Amino acid sequence: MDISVLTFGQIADITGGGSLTISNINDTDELMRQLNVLFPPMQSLRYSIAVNQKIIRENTTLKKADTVALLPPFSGG
Amino acid sequence: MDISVLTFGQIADITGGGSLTISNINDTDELMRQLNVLFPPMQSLRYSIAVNQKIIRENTTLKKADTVALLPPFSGG
Amino acid sequence: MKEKKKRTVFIDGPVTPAFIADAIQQHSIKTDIGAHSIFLGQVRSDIINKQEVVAIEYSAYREMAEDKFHEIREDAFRDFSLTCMHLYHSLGSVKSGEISLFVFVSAPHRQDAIKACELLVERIKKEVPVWGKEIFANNHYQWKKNT
Amino acid sequence: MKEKKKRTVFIDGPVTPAFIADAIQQHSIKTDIGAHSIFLGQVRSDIINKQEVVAIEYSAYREMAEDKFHEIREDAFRDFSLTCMHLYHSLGSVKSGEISLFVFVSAPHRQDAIKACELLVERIKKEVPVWGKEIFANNHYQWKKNT
Repeated sequence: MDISVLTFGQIADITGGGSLTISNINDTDELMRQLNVLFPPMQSLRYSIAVNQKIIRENTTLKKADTVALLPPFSGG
Repeated sequence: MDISVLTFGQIADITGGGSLTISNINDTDELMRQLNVLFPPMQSLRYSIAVNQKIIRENTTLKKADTVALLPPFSGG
Repeated sequence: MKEKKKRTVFIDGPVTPAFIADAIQQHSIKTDIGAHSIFLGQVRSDIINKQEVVAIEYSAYREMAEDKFHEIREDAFRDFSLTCMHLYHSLGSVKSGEISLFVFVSAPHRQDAIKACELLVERIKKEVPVWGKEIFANNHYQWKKNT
Repeated sequence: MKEKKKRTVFIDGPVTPAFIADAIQQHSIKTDIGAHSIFLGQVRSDIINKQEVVAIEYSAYREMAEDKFHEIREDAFRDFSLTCMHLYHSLGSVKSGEISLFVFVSAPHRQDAIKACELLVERIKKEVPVWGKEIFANNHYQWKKNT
């Protein structure tokens, strides 16, 4: 299954833009493994994953219409 | 000894103005007794006494040049 | 950059939004500031015995009040890492809906600004000899009580 | 009088002192307000590796951020007695000395306004998906870290 992924901040710098499509993944653990292969600097980054705008704390199964976002530590204000 | 006394807020209403002179007093306890005689409503009022702009907590001897002020509870802001 | 000089706190009548904007604007050149914490006291039109407060008339024991503001100010500079601090209190008549107290604290970091501002407001209410006379629509009045 | 509708928090570029003055002015008709507590985040020109920060460029995960602002807002209305609350955050470039965050809380009594404002600032910094890119004079940049 292909999942489109939104990226922000430092992660968007690494992945080269605001969104990307990751293929052949069914859950967020698989997504993270793919990201580490495609973008090795991601391995040393701390970030959260939001699925449909909610931050998830453990491995989460993904459906095709899900909105996945990679969120580096917030620095607003 | 005559002492001039500054009054504020509700106390100025009772004494009829911003300052008054109280005669024949040597300390702040005597001042309070005189005030209670001259202005009976003062008996039921809560107020602080400042001598030279410092609030005093116990009976204080007065010198002629002292500035005495009667301060009802503050309500600034 | 600490401003420690004694300054006049009292202003005649209300603190206007334009005055506040100007005070904020003047801090854009102080680029070590990361946070401003501002408190504004606004005159509330309380209903007391069916009468509405239309204004508060402020008076002060001015010399003692200026000294006390100065002391409170010095204590805040000692206890927090602040860039600057401005305190303004109205004297005379301030209508309901208008502003009578303006506490403005600026610091490199937010915790210093926020904590100092909160403490300043509490101390000003409690320790500064200022009195508010609540004026009702029918021209009667009562002396305000702080809670 | 509680304002609970979802509103746009983000504004393009800095929050100006005139905008703040206007927001304050609009509250003079709400005469049940006794206290305003305001927090302003200002861009600091930190020196990092001998390079001065000249601006911060803000970006956000906008949909999620608006939802989070809404949630934080609702929580504050639930937990404190507030008359109204306005939150504004910059997107895009904000120069050092300019203001990027404006939290404005109004209440009948000061403790509600002050405590709510402090909590809102902490939650906004921690929970809202916004990122600041610190731009140096030589056009290099680094991603801001909140403390």
